[in-house]
Amino acid sequence: MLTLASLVTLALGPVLAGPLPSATGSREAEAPAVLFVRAERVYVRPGEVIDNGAVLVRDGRIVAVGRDLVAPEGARKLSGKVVCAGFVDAWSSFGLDAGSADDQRTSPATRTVDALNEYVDPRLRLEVLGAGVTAARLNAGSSSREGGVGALVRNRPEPGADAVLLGDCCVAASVGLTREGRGRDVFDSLGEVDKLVGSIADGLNYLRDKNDYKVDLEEWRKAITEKEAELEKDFKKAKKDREKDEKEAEEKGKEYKPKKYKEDKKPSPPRYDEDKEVMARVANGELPLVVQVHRCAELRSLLEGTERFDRLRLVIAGGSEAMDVADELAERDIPVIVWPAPLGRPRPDEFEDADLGLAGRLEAAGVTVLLGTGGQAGASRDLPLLAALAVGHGLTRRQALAALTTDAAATLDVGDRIGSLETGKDADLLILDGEPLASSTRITHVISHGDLVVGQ
Amino acid sequence: MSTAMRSALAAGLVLACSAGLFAQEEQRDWKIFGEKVYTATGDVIENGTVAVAGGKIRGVTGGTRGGDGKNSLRAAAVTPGMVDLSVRVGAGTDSVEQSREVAPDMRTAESVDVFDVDWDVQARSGVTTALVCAPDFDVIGGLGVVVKTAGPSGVRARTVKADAVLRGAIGSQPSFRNHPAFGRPDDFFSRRPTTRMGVEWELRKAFYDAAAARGSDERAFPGSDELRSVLEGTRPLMLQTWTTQDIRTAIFFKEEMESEGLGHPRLILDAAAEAWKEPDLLARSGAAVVLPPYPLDGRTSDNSFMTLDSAKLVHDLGLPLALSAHGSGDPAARLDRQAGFAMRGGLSFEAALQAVTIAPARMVGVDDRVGSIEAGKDADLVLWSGTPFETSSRVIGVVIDGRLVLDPRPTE
Amino acid sequence: MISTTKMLTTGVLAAVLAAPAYPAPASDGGADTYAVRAARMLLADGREVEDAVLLVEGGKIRAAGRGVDVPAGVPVLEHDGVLTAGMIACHGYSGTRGETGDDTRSVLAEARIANALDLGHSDFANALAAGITTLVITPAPDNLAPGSTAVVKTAGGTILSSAAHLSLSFTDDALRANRYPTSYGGALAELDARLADPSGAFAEAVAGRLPVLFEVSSRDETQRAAEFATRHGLGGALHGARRAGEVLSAVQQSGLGVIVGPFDPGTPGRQLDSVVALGGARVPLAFGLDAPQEDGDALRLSAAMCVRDGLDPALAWQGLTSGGADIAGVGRRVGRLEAGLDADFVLWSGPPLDLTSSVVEVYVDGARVFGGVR
Amino acid sequence: MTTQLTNRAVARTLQVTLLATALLAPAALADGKLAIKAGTVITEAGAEPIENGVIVIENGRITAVGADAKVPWDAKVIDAPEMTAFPGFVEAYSPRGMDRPNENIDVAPFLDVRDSIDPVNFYFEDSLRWGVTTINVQQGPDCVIGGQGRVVKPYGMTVEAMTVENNAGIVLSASPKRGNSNATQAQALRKAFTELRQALEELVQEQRDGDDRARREALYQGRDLEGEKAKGRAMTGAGWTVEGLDLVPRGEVDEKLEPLLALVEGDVPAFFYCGEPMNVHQALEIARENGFLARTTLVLDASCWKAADVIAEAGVPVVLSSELVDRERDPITGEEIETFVPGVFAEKGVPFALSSTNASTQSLWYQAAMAVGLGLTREQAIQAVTSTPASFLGLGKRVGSLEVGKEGNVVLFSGDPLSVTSFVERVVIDGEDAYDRSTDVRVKQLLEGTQPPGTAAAAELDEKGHVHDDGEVDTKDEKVDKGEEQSDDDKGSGDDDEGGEDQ
Repeated sequence: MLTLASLVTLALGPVLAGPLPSATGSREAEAPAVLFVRAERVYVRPGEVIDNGAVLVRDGRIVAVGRDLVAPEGARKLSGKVVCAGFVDAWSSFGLDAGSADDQRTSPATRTVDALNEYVDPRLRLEVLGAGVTAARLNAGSSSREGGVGALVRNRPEPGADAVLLGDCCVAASVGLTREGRGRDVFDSLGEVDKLVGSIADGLNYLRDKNDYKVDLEEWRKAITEKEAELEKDFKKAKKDREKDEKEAEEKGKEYKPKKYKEDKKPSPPRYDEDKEVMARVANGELPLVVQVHRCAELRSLLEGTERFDRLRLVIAGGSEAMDVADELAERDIPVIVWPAPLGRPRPDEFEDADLGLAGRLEAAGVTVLLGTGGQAGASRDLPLLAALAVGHGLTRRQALAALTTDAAATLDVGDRIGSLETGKDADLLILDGEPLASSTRITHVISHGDLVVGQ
Repeated sequence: MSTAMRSALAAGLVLACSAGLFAQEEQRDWKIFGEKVYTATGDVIENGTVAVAGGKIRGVTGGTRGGDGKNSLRAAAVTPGMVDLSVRVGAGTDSVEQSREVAPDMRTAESVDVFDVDWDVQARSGVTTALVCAPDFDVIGGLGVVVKTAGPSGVRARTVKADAVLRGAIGSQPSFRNHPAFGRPDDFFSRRPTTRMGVEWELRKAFYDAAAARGSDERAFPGSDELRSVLEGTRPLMLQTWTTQDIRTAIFFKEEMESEGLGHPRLILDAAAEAWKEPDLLARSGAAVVLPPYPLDGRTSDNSFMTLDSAKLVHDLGLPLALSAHGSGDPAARLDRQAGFAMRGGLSFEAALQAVTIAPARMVGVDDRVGSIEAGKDADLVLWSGTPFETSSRVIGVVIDGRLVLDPRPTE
Repeated sequence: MISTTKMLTTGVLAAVLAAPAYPAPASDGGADTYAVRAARMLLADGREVEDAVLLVEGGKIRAAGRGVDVPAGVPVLEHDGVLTAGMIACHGYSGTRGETGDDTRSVLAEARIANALDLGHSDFANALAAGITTLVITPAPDNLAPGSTAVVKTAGGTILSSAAHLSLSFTDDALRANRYPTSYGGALAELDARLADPSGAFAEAVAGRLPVLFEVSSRDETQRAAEFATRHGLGGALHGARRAGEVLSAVQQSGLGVIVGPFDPGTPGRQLDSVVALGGARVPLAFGLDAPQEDGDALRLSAAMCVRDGLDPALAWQGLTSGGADIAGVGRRVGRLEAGLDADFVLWSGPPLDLTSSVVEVYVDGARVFGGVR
Repeated sequence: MTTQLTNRAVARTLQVTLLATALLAPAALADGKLAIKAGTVITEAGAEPIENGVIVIENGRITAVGADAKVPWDAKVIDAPEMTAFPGFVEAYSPRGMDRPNENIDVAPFLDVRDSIDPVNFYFEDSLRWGVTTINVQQGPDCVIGGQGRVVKPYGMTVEAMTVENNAGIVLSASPKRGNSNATQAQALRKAFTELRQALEELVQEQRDGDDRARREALYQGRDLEGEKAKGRAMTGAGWTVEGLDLVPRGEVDEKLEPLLALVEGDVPAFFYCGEPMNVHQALEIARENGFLARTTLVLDASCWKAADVIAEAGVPVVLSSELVDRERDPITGEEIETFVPGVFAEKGVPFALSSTNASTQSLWYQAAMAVGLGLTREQAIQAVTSTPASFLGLGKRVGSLEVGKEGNVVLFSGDPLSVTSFVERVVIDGEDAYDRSTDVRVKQLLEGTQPPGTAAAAELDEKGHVHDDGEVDTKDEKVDKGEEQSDDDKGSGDDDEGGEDQ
């Protein structure tokens, strides 16, 4: 098969290319189930480092982390200066079908997992993996007013069953974006905020109605069973009465009319609505709501509008002017996903005041900062560079690293799976020849779910 | 296979392929065995082996077995590399000088994009030599160039014959963008012909002016020399003529030049879809004919209708006949398929083979280098899985200037 | 020590107050002679010197390197970081307010963008903040010969060259359906004619006094331009050649340099590989910025992306400083920390190619024009 | 564009001729006997050709095949010693032959192509011309869930006369209908089945509540309860079932839902269209969840070869697009990569059928021949246009080969059916002499350009000289495109972000 053959050859392309850490094809990916990684510095989590430690990986999971571990028989031994958790792009579209990512007609029930493109060229995936980005948050309709349910997806050379870490890691929405060239229009954008708040409220009511229905139904059942028992009991009598009445009627030559039967109407359930089903989970805090919003006006009214939903877990994406509300964000513990890219001019209104210092200033104000590549296809590969740029503009290294690992994982509900090097977690980790995020540092190996996917 | 190879290179060794994919020393000596070797000019050689060295054909020997060394290739049949005179690849709108409707001095070679991926498609489909002309937005668009479809990444390095033909067009295409000037003309399209009559007039006027400029510098104009080279018969004039009235225009033009004693243009009628309509006129003109790709339902460009037996008809008139695929990448419409269609229309295999090899080579005067399997010619060869042009066989190997462009050997 | 720093600050303060539009050159500022001692100094050739001193006098560099002895009484400014020459961005439209050319005629060789610049425009402050002290301002490639480029400083309003290159566009942007030429062939014919019997800027170019900036895009355009340069023996640089690395032989033959970038996040690896290939073949490199469409920080980001994909950091740094200056024809004024050159330098918190490092202070003509919150 | 023009034009003419044949048809031995004596008889894929074979057809069915088959004394005889007899070709999926193949209602399983099939559509006449004798006409793929298709033969003046099998399946599309993205398309598909389920459950609930209330009323009124008897039938379904549906009279299920219910219960085949490989995953998942995977045939765009492994694993058959070779740009180098699609599926052992192109002259015989050229064995290729599609349509016992008991659909070729120089000379459908090339105006015109005077085709060709009918405009656009195309290619092959696009 001309091309089947060719694709294999192609997959090896980057190997020869050199610059990127050499890629191993799927063959090595199935390599030994046991990996033993030794490093001068093991970043268990930002701020928690084990010197001259090691990580033991078995069947895709981290089974031991510590200073005095010994490599078990037949374990594949790897070593480097630094080992840390793989990076998470909290705002990406890599591996997501482009049409679905930009779709403006999505609704909360739209599922990102239905739009994952399994057929992204393996070489492109390896480029991204080689840069250390092992997982990403993808969202269908990420710039639509009502985006769909987002997914936290592991980046694999050949996506398999384990690619999706969490099929519903959030719900996306956006307000005040420039759409079809229509820029700043305060009424439009505030209207969008109201709509969003409204649909959260709908979700909440839907939830209430469902609970109310459960209760009512229970009561009704109880009542009706009692009534029925009653009726059973009185049946003989009822039958007598009936015969009597029938006789009477006959004598009077009248036509017999049975007694009119009455009972309480059975309560009916709320109309099923797939979108409200999702918004109910959002309102109930089961799913974080990631809202792309930039300008101060929209930010304020969004915060105001959502204040009453005490369970809601709000996450801001973008937030160009988030500094104006930093205190409230910090106080309400609302994380902000910052896209630290140098933007030129002219630029869309909502980005007018965006600058690289945002991440640092938000951190200083006590806001949890996450980092992402703004849903720009392919940009995930450059996430570490953008993170470094943010550090260059005031973000602390520690928070930058946390943003790419622990904090991202925690915010998107996969903290128990990835984000740190702890026993029991999935083995998504990087081996580097220097400190993470230093531009001079090279990533020598990348391990995804226990498979050595980059490096020899 | 070759794609695989080349992609791998391109993806991997930027350095290597940057110096041109073919920069690195590679094998150019082959022993190519075919159960049948069709030379196109001589007779068919059973179990022939074509010896290739240094990019040239050294000779063919019959009754051989064929080896399986690292430099031997095998196939059911071997033919010369195919030649397409109307390939329409590598020269886009950016290659047409539309500020003039008559631009004989424009050299298409300057505009050819050798990196156009369609070249690779052409090469792999067995077309090894092609005439490139600018799209026909001008009445006289300039000078076409004959190039190899694969090789060093540079026009000059690929050129077989520069300025091989003067290209012109009759019919609706040179005029369709133009419009009469209403009020103040805001672009030069308002100064250009808007009808077939206008086009026809521009064509004749150009040559009369050129003839008048003979030997007088003040009457000379850009391209007058090129136009005169056509009148002197040293360079063929290739005209796009889809419909029968365009063919008439071309032939009457030729006859007018002759009767006026201005010269003897050598006509190549390109895209002559309706060549079948007026056989006598065509025969009288002795013009060479390049047929457009067979339109599966007869109807084709410029509202012309082409019949399946057109090729047979032109051939039976004794006129030089070439087929072309207009660069179609569709495996069902490439040049080998066109030969198949011609045979479906009644053309003999031998004639079909010549119509895609030696005949077009002769039309543009490159038959000394390509178009047949003869000792001393360029090693441009096509290897087939079965009888060439049969729907149920295909091109499995291609060699251009001795370089393996498509490898017939299994990849494993 | 304290006193020196103080007097320096006051000096510059004076300068700043003196000219609110843009800080004036040091000559009419206070601090005429001073020295900076930096923990590390990165030289143009990529060499790093520990504990080096830069001696500035009258806006010029008097000496730079290790063991430079500072005359008594000369204030010394300590910097616990890296000191480098200011960076140069070799392609862009800063200060043009979007008027980057006039496409009513295809040949405007004599037009000078230098004369149509707003040197006080905020574009320049933006570049300055990113450690860029010199910009090459280029006319847009919408004409065959859109005019000549200018080299300006990002502070002080100094125009280093008002005719740095003759810009020639080999892109299809220069081919319009409403004016001559509409074809590559026509374009070449026109340019060949202009050079056959050259006048004005063309004559300068032929004589080798004026380098040529070749605007190209695809590989065939790159090759066409390179061959044209070789044919006419023109010097200069290519810009926009995204895949120049794949037509390396033609580029090498022409002896032209290549202005690469800017590279946005997500740029196909193919384009970065091309830069790596050029570097590997030692083709002179410089980086373009295309400000204001791109932010000043995009310059370092672009270089960092190339380095990550395998470009020798030393080459990348040269491209951002000395190499760029040479390509812009101002290599004897800026781009190096050498005696006699303008004192345009940057104090970094760390290695400049490391994006985690930040710009602490920027000096142009010896005057501090950015930073100073110490 | 031009092509369609001609088609329509010529269609107009040939309606005339077709009409003629059709009117004769009944007379032409409606349930008579026909014997075909052919120089060569190819009974099915891979079978040894029979020299000087005889095919006897009685009452539309084949009653004898072989060199020594006896010709009934009263049979009409087609004597074709220089021709090759071949089974009629089978088109496994075709959204053609209708006035408009796509409905804009997203979910419309209640529609039936019967209402839009046009018996005198040029497509049928042309299919007949190239020996296609069985066609599964289905709604086009620009839908979420489309209507019901039917299998027809390209012969007969009414849909009923043409029909071989009605309710031949329902079309679903995993690739975005206009205005959708892959995500919203999948959402719409899932929603359709969720709503079906919801509706059924509600029905059952209402029924139950009603019955309970009735019982209580009876108690109250002192009536004796008459026993409940099941009114409907229990729901069967491999994916999911609604328990208690047997309580509901089938009549009460909304007729708009019925076809979908039938699908979930596995009563009708599904033809699931996938426009790109990623769609295959959604299609299979949805088919599996809703229990009709076993009845699903995937209709694939050429690019879907990439999903061949997944398809092989799911064990579903596929109808391939008419593009035998998938051509894609390498996302990194921009080079063109070609893949012979049927070859991939053959290698994976996935049963596949080929489709004819819109260009009539590249009908199934041509596709099969091309496929052989590109790497299939002759047997594989012939199967893919005869017996395999027949089995997809559940007609394996009726069409697809020349065997005793099967329908008398025979194509007579002038030579080897897969040779470029062969023509279809005669076509017999159900034992009726349906087509004879010697009387075919259209082919004569394509071959020699001759047109009988006064036919629409002739008229149109005469117009040719005159400027500015649609045709002319078309040709112009065509060329402009060509130009632009190429300059685009410069970009495409030059640099730009091929990589970016694909991510």
